[in-house]
Amino acid sequence: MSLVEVDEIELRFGGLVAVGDVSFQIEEKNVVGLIGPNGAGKTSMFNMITGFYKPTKGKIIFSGTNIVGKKPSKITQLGMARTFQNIRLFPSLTVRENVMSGMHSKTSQGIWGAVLRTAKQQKEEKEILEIANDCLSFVGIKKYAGRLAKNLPYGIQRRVEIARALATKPKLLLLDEPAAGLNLSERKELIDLILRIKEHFQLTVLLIEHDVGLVSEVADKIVVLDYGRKIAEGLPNEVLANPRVIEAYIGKDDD
Amino acid sequence: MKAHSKIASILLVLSFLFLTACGSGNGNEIVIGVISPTTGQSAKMGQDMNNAIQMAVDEINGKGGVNNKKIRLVFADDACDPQASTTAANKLVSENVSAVIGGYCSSAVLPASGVFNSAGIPMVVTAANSEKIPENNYKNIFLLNSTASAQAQTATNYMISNLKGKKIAILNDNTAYSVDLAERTRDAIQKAGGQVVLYESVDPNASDFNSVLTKVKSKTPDATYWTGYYAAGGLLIKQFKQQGVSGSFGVADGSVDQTLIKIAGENNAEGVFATMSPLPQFIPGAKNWSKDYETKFKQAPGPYSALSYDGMRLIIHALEQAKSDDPNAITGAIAKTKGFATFAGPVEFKANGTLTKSNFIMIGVKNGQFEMVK
Amino acid sequence: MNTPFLKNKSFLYILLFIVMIAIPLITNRYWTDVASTAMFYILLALGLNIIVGYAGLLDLGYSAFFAVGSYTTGILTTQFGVSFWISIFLGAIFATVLGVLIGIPTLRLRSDYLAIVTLGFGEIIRLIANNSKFTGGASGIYGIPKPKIGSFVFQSNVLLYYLMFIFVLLAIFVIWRLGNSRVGRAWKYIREDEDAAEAMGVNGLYYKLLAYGLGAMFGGLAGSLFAVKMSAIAPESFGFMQSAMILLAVVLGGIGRISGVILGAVLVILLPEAMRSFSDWRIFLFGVLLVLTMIFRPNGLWPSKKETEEMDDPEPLKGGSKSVVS
Amino acid sequence: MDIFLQQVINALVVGTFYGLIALGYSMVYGIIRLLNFAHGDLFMLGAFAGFSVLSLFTGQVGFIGIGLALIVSVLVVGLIGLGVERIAYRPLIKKKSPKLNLLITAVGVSLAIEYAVMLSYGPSFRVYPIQLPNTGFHIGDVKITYIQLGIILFTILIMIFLQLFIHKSIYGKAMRSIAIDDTATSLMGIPVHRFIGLTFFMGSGLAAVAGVMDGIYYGQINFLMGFLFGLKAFTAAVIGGIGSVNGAMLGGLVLGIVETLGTVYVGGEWKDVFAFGILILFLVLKPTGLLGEAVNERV
Repeated sequence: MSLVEVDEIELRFGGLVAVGDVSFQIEEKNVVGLIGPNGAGKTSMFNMITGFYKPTKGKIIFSGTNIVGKKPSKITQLGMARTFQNIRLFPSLTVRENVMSGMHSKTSQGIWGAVLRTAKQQKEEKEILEIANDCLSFVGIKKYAGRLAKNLPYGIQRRVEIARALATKPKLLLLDEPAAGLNLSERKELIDLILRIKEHFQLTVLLIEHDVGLVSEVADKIVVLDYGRKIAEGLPNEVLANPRVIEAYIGKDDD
Repeated sequence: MKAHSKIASILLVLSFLFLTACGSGNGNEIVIGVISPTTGQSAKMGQDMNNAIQMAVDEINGKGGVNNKKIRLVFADDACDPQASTTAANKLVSENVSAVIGGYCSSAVLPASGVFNSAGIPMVVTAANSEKIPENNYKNIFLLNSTASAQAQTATNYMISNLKGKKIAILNDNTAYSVDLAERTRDAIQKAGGQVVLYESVDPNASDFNSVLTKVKSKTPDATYWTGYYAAGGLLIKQFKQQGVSGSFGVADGSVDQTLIKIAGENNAEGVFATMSPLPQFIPGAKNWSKDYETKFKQAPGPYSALSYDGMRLIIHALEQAKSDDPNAITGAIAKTKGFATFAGPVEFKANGTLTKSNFIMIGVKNGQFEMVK
Repeated sequence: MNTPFLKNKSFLYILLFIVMIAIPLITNRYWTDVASTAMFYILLALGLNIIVGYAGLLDLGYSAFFAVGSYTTGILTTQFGVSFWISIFLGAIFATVLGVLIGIPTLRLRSDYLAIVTLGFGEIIRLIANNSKFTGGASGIYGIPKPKIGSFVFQSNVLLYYLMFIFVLLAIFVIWRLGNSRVGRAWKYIREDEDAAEAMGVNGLYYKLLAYGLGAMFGGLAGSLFAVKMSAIAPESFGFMQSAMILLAVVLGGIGRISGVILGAVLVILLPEAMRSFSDWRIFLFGVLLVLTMIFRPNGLWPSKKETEEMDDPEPLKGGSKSVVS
Repeated sequence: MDIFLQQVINALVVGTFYGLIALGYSMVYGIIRLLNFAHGDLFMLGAFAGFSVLSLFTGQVGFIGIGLALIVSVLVVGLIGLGVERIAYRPLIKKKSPKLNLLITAVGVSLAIEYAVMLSYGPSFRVYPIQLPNTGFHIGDVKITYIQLGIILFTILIMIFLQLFIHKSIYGKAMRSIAIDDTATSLMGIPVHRFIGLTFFMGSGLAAVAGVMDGIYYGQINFLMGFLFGLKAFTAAVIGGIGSVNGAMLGGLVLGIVETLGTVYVGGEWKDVFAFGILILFLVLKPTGLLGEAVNERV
């Protein structure tokens, strides 16, 4: 059964077609890799699924609902969580506060609860804190919980972002180039982490990556975009052997 | 560490401030409060008033003071702002002043007069003259300047009788003083059988009044009367002449300042008429006083210097009459003033604290100077 | 090392509280008046802090809400004989409604546009107050009665000071609790990065509106108190300068933090009183202070919170290259 | 009808001033996305710089005096504009401070400039030491003075020069590429900060020109004159489409006409309500203005 169905999606900026007529599915509890050379439309695709861009045509069905035109916050509430290509943390808040944001969509207290400190509110606050701590422990950065996000090294910031996404208790986790800027050992740890997440939370993961090697190590399925079109889809080793894919990558390098 | 040392230092500053705040006059002097704008846009007016008040006090102290006591002045800046004005008023009350003099902007005098009223301290207002001040019916607030209705009447008489005007345009600058005067002038003109062909407010911070003046021009008025201040007034006169609007142009006391003529340009300002409370230079008996003032302060007296000087003399007179510096006694003595001589003629007050007789005069611009109109 | 420090701090807060209570008793009318002005500035600054400090929205027309509160109380108590307590309640509601009405179309705008729109809006409110009959026009409203409970009238400055003090304590309590809740965190997420907040499920527009409405409400409350303290109100008190001074109070002490905002408000009121002879320099210095604060201490004068290291999971992590989150 | 035409002439002159100030607003915003709140105060500084120059002359001031006042004012205010960018804005831009901090800084700069002028020239109105004649010519019943004509023609000249400069020189290209991506532009070897500085200098200089012309035309200046004018100019920039040179001029004229018509048909006291009302309407309904291009915000 598929969790996400992308159906003939198109995105135009003025006259420029960034993504054209792309369809694919993400099966539940799979890790799907979305790859392609620079400018292939990966991030645009990603931003459409998460609601940051509105596609000019097509449908995106997420667990039975068409999410085209919905606000990102609404889509997150439906069970989708994302990270950003160029890390978007809340810089002057602590790591713990950063991760607590994930629980926002799963809780409901408003002004009255906050001012009167009702029993229900206190219970929620406790829960938020617990989950945040759990997520921090899971990605292995509990130690940094009291530090400000902006003062941490890049590798740690990446993990904070993943912990924050996990705290939304998503059905689908979208990672936007999580390996960008990481060194070799950090990259290895990241692969471990993605596999652990999949196993532990029984999650579906959509992974955008430039690093084809990394994707082939973790993905169950790969979708390849080039110039905004889908040029291949299938098992990692099949796709990577596909001549069109090789041409897209090598042809690009020759430019 | 840092946080609590910070709080400690705040406490230190606070306690220091309170210490400096204490300390008041001793029994050998009479403390009089002066409230006027010495900062902000009207700072010059306030300084002119303060100088004249100081001059009156220096004179009496030179003669040994009043009731065998010297007078000491305490100055407070109201910055022509209602909020700063209440603080200033409370400051004077804290200094145990016997009486208060000053008050330039009506909007600042209004809240301050409430503070003085509740403290039972008499106040002689020497410039502000909005009708709203007496409407509060405070028994201890006295207005030495005639109020708007008196000025409106003077202006109306001049425009209808002297200029033989029928169609009058009235412009105001949308401040409390100006609107009040404009409304009263409109009513007075209609009562006198004149026709108000245009009644408009302009934004005093703008510099282009051509659109309003084109409107005025289309009504072909016999006279146009401006009730706002001199800065916008000068521009209005200039653009009035540029557009060639019919009839004469007149201004109220807020615009009587040499700068008005400079902004308008001498040629344009020629023949502009004005209603004004008596300036020393127009009063034969005040010529020497003006000279003394200039020697003392190295500048000519301002529009409200003479009134402020007279106001201080009035308070001194009341102190002599009451033979006491008790605020209530002073209030009583001022209220009972009969025929007290001032530059503008004898003064006495109605029950609401305004003058019994208007002191407004007509002046006009001739050869780049304001002169008495015969 | 934490405990004695904490004790010391709360001791100082209690001391501060006692001093605040004692001010009218140990000083004269003048300082009580200054302290009352400081109180109501604290209230205004706390309210604006919700908008600027928590939600990160620059509002340059905050005095509009303050005007709505003032005029509601002024008009209702003088012309309709309504009790102050009802008028302050209505004033707060009107201000909130106005805040929401203005917020719905404008809060979608980019932050810099919002600043100018709020500035223009503040001027519009001032001009309406200045040009309309029902607001008393340019001369405003005077003779506003003091509040009373039964036959007990808050006649003196001292009683009004305590009344304001109570409101300030209430505001601190409410805003502090809000700031440390799910709502308060949502505001801070929006301030830090609106897109990321949206990605975490925070409905940006809703929380911005909430901040705007609540900030407006406190502005309205402060306005009502201002009206009874002054007994006369005029449009001059609600211009851009007023908005700028409140903003300075929020920024100077420590934007986003209650203790900092209170310090800022007290400084903004106290400094000019302490340096009366420099008063022409006041606004110039305030302008320079704003610039210097932003360049050298963007988090204000109040000391920042210390970051803490926590013990946990043995698995050590090797950090990569250090970078700044953009 | 004649009255209406006369009002259109009135509107044109006011609109010219708004447009000139709006140009600088637009240029600075176009390049670094900073709303230079202090821009109106640079206009005021220009008026005061011109005042100081003209005060040096004794007797009748001719065209040489006016020319000198314009040149000195442009240089002085241009340099002050540069200085403001260097001292107040650049440290924050370099630190990548939040936009909120930049805006607050701009408010601070504005207050500091206004009150620095108040401290040095005093709070009251100053009279421009030059009086130009009221003479002009009539078209039907409509009167146009030579000064009005001069102001409009001079502004058209400036506009033509700006158009040529932006479209025919490297500056225009550099400016647009900085607006799109400053890091990439600097990687291409273009001295980004020098171009930003140049933009500030030109924007401030244009404001100074407007300031001197305002002083000569109206004859009276004050340290707070820039606040309202700055706001109006921003409104003009928004109406025309912020970032667009032609838009700024068009916006100025539209605003001038709206204000004048508001004065004629409703009343002078509501003029500013009209101006700010139209600002809010444009920002909400058509934030790109009449001639502006849509700006995509990067996610």
